[in-house]
Amino acid sequence: MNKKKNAIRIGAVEFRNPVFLASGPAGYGLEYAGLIDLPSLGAVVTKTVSYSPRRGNPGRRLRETVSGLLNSVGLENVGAEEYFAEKLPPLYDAGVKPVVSLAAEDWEDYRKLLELTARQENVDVVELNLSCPNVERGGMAVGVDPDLVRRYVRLAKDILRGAAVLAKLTPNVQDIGLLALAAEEAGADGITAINTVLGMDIDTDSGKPVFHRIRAGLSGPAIMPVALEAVWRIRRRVEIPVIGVGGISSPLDAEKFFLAGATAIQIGTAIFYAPGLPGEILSALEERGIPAPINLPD
Amino acid sequence: MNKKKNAIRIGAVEFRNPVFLASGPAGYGLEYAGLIDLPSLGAVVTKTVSYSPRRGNPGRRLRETVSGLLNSVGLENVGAEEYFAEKLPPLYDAGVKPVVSLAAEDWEDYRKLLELTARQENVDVVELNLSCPNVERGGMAVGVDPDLVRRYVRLAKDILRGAAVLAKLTPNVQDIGLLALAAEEAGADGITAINTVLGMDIDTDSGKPVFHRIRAGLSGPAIMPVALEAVWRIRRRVEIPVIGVGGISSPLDAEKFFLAGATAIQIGTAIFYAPGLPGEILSALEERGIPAPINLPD
Amino acid sequence: MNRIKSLFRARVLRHQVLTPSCRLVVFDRPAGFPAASPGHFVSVRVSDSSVPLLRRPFSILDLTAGELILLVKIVGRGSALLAGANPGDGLEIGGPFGGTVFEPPARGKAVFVAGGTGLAPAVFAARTWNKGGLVEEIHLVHGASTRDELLTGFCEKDFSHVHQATLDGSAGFGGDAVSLLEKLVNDGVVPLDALFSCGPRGMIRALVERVGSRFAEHHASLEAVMACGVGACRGCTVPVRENGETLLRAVCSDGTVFPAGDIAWEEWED
Amino acid sequence: MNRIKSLFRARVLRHQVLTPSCRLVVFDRPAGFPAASPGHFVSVRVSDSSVPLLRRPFSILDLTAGELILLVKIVGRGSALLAGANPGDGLEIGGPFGGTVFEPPARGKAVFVAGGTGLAPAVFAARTWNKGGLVEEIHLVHGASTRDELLTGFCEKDFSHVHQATLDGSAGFGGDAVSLLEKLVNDGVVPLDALFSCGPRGMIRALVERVGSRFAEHHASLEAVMACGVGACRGCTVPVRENGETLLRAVCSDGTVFPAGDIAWEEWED
Ligand SMILES: Cc1cc2nc3c(=O)[nH]c(=O)nc-3n(C[C@H](O)[C@H](O)[C@H](O)COP(=O)(O)OP(=O)(O)OC[C@H]3O[C@@H](n4cnc5c(N)ncnc54)[C@H](O)[C@@H]3O)c2cc1C
Ligand SMILES: Cc1cc2nc3c(=O)[nH]c(=O)nc-3n(C[C@H](O)[C@H](O)[C@H](O)COP(=O)(O)OP(=O)(O)OC[C@H]3O[C@@H](n4cnc5c(N)ncnc54)[C@H](O)[C@@H]3O)c2cc1C
Ligand SMILES: Cc1cc2nc3c(=O)[nH]c(=O)nc-3n(C[C@H](O)[C@H](O)[C@H](O)COP(=O)(O)O)c2cc1C
Ligand SMILES: Cc1cc2nc3c(=O)[nH]c(=O)nc-3n(C[C@H](O)[C@H](O)[C@H](O)COP(=O)(O)O)c2cc1C
Ligand code: FES
Ligand code: FES
Repeated sequence: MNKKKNAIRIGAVEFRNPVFLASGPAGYGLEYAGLIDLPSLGAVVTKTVSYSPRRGNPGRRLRETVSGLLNSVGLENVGAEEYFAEKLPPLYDAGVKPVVSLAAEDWEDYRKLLELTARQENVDVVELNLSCPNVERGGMAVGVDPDLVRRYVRLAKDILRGAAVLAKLTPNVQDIGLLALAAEEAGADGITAINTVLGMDIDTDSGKPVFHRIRAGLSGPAIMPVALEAVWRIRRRVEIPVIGVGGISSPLDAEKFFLAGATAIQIGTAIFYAPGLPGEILSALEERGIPAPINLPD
Repeated sequence: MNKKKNAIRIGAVEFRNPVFLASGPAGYGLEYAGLIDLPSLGAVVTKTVSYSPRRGNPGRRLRETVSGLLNSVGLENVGAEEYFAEKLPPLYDAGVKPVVSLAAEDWEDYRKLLELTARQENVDVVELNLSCPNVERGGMAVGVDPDLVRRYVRLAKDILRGAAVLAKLTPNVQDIGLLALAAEEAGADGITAINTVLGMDIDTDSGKPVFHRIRAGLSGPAIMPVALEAVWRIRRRVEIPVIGVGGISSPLDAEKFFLAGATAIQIGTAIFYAPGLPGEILSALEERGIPAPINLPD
Repeated sequence: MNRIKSLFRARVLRHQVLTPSCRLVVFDRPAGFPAASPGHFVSVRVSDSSVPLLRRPFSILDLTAGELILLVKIVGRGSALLAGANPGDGLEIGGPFGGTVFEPPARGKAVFVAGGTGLAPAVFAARTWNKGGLVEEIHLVHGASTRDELLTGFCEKDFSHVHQATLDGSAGFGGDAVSLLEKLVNDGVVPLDALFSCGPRGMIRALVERVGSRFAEHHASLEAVMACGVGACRGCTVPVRENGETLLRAVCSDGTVFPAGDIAWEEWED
Repeated sequence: MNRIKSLFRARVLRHQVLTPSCRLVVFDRPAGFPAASPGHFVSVRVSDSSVPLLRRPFSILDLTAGELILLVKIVGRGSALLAGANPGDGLEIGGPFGGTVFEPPARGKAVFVAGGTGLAPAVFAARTWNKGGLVEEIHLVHGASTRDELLTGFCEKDFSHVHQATLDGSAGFGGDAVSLLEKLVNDGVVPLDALFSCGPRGMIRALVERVGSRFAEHHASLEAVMACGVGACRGCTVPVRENGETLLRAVCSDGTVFPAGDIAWEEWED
């Protein structure tokens, strides 16, 4: 078996294959070690970290919908310092390829976060989460504005000299292609799409919104057609690699994203109920190779 | 049993209850006569008609997704003239309350359509479909632009003197609340939300997009949390009634839309697999009344 | 208003396994279930969840005083759920649906070409017409990939002649049903009055292009993905030529049976 | 890297119906399934579709050389699917999960208060500790709404004393389990060394507020909606006071067992 057959490249970084875990569901990575063969994956995007630790949102954080999941975790994380000291090194030790996900909060914290990241050895690829719907500042507020996307991506490229920078975008806009273009113009090495879709639920027993922050982010199989459309659209707007994420729940789904033009895919919600899925997708790719993208205009 | 208990009012129009069929899935209405007790409903919104007949889209028009349905019917319709002559009168004869759904195409056709509509007796409520994702002109292109929404609604109010005008909006924007506000400012009597969510699918056998127009509109249980969020948001932005539609597939779902502040609800995709649902929702309302909206700020 | 009730709860009585992938599912005919004709179909809610979402259309294979019989080939989740329903289970069924049906042949002689489960309407036609004394000679040309997939053992008596083809030649004629029919026509074995076909689109198209014109008439029962089943949603359209125009017709309510020669194959993308 | 495998396929061996809504589901213990302690749980994929989406967490009621036993109360679709799995069916199971467990009481005397299916970890604790000779006196206080819902007939022998309560007074003490415990404490019937509780949040809170302080220690096994079950997603957090701070702890990996007195009830919205 040719080990390099399915290797891919984003910026200057090579990944052993194009099957990643999405940021968030898999935590810092090793929590899933008993359930998923992490070193076999192209990468594990770790849960987004911010400069300072974040407590995340109070109240309920999860709610199932029909074939979907609403979450309002709110970027709970240990903060970048503890992350780089405690969470990241064991991943390298375990032979897992990490992608570091960074939260864009306000400009100053963001700069400090980038500077801290730049001082780490080994961090050769980061994903900028410009799209979390579950926080007050930063997050989606950045990801909906092309100018802000440009500024945030540019600062990352400036400070993280040499590292590949992925911009993770939100679908809660009229044209995600515009945001992708802005990221590309600012030097992004790849686009990750999509983050969760804005949604909400109401508890009919209590007669109140389920979540403290009322809105939450929808993920899972329910949103797959939305994510696929986003990847198709972005692919036809930018030259840089697109990493597809959103509702992938079968090897056939993965195939669709490659056909739409994704260079790699990420699996999020599906690992909750089907931890075997990444392995199944890898086997399918091993057997048939990465499907060539469809060559059609928008 | 108090027959009027669940009556609602939108503009000057009274409906016997707040359970409607959504535009499109039920066609011109009577096709469903054997499956749904149509006169028992608050209203049937008939499939959108345009000034001239439309052939609709070639190729595949339907595709199931996980708990959802993509459609690319493309506003096939017999044209307003035949509609008013042939399709609408039998609804009145059958005791069904129709809401006439009109397609906003280009400005001149739109004006002619409104003038033709204004000449009809009995048409006391129309829904402007400003949001179909499956057509080249009009449709969603209008519904994403507050200025166009304002112009289109105003023209309808001007020409259809006295009739209640509902503006049906698309969720494929950053803030549907802004569009609702524009419609209200222009004199709309109600907002219908949401039309389908943009999505796509790829056929892995043929290795091509499923639909001729590539993109299609996603409906069904998968999108319910998105529709609920839209209704919640619009309710807190405008004073006029909001009619909730999108993925409603159980009496509990319906309850959530009323709690979010909907004055009425529409059922679309669910009638394909559960034609009994409207009746179940009516029974639940009959028993427990219309749930009072949650009184919480945005 | 058309007040004919068309939504029922039907109880599974029994199954009959025909091939590894096909079985007959026999329902108790629900009270009030209307009469039906060959080409009519029902749509079955196969799951009580939204996966799969849509009801699934199945042609009526037979409708007797007490029973409603479907022929189910397992091709995906929906058909597997239906095929797996246990005796005693109640399923929601809509129908009978369909606007046009197979009409008995004017001169009493009919040839059916059935690909796979396209056999269902053929059997229903044969039984209905035999019962009514409406047909004197009725041929069935039935093709399958291999001997194991031939649908036999429950309907031979319904036809005056059964001609079988397998792609791998493991039984009957070696080749597809269309080639077999060609041969039967060339050999003068079948009457050329009326051809009735049902099965995959590709088969019907090949029939039209290769032998259809040899018959005085050719009626085809088509399939398309359906949502409503009653002509409302316009989701199941196929292009059909009528009076020089190509119109998009709904398979569920304008069909399922169309004059095969009128189908605008070149415009029928899928 | 922690390479303990925690994903298995488990075959249902049999069921035992306990009450109209509750049953024991007995699985063949999968090869390689690790040892577990009271308070550990498994998460079960109850459907092969995405409805319901998430696996469902269930406490381990017993784990023997050959069997894994769950106590399942039917409250919705997921639990109904699990309760309806047939002997022979194989289900995907993750586990054993959980960071903290019920530790045997230092002085060998324990009181368990179990609301509803909170009985499962209590039974597992009793069996484990009895087997290990780690406990000499072990009380069970078990409440249900009515006599029919009392979970009896399979675990009385595991406890030295069983105290039952029904809300409607149809069996045992008339009232809830908390009130019964209050009475038992007041009457000096139960030892005050160690209280262990599992059940609905409201019950545990009432225990803490009304009788918890009478015990030397009180450990509670909590429930929360879970997605990953392994501490990754941070979806199942509860507010717990530690060193003067209120931290959000994951029930699945920081729990399921917490010092009951440390739970910050006033901050626990749901
Ligand atoms: C009028 C009509 C009569 C039919 N009669 C029979 C019959 O007698 N016996 C029989 O076995 N099959 C019959 N079919 C086909 C049957 O409906 C499909 O095989 C079934 O819907 C597939 O469902 P699935 O979930 O198992 O497969 P899927 O996994 O959903 O798909 C497998 C294939 O079935 C097709 N399909 C899916 N959904 C539909 C739908 N709503 N309508 C039509 N096709 C669909 C897909 O395009 C795909 O090619 C008929 C179809 C039509 C339209
Ligand atoms: C650590 C733990 C141990 C448990 N042990 C048992 C046990 O031994 N026996 C038993 O019968 N039940 C136990 N439960 C509860 C059991 O998980 C729920 O009853 C079950 O998940 C409900 O699923 P459903 O689809 O039937 O109900 P639903 O219709 O989904 O919901 C019914 C109720 O169950 C809750 N629920 C739904 N999904 C989850 C989830 N993923 N995690 C937790 N709660 C959920 C909902 O909040 C709701 O109140 C335990 C829960 C946890 C967290
Ligand atoms: C519980 C949960 C937590 C998440 N946390 C993050 C996060 O920290 N950073 C991020 O960029 N995306 C986060 N996401 C979004 C996912 O990475 C992914 O973009 C989204 O869920 C769609 O993919 P899926 O449907 O495969 O889950 C989270 C998703 C879930 C369900
Ligand atoms: C097959 C189909 C056809 C539709 N046609 C129309 C239409 O003609 N006009 C319109 O305003 N909306 C149309 N819609 C959108 C629905 O009215 C509704 O807004 C949407 O499907 C979401 O609701 P649902 O999830 O309950 O279906 C159509 C939807 C479907 C599935
Ligand atoms: S399935 Fe709806 S028109 Fe045919
Ligand atoms: S369920 Fe994911 S952290 Fe507990």
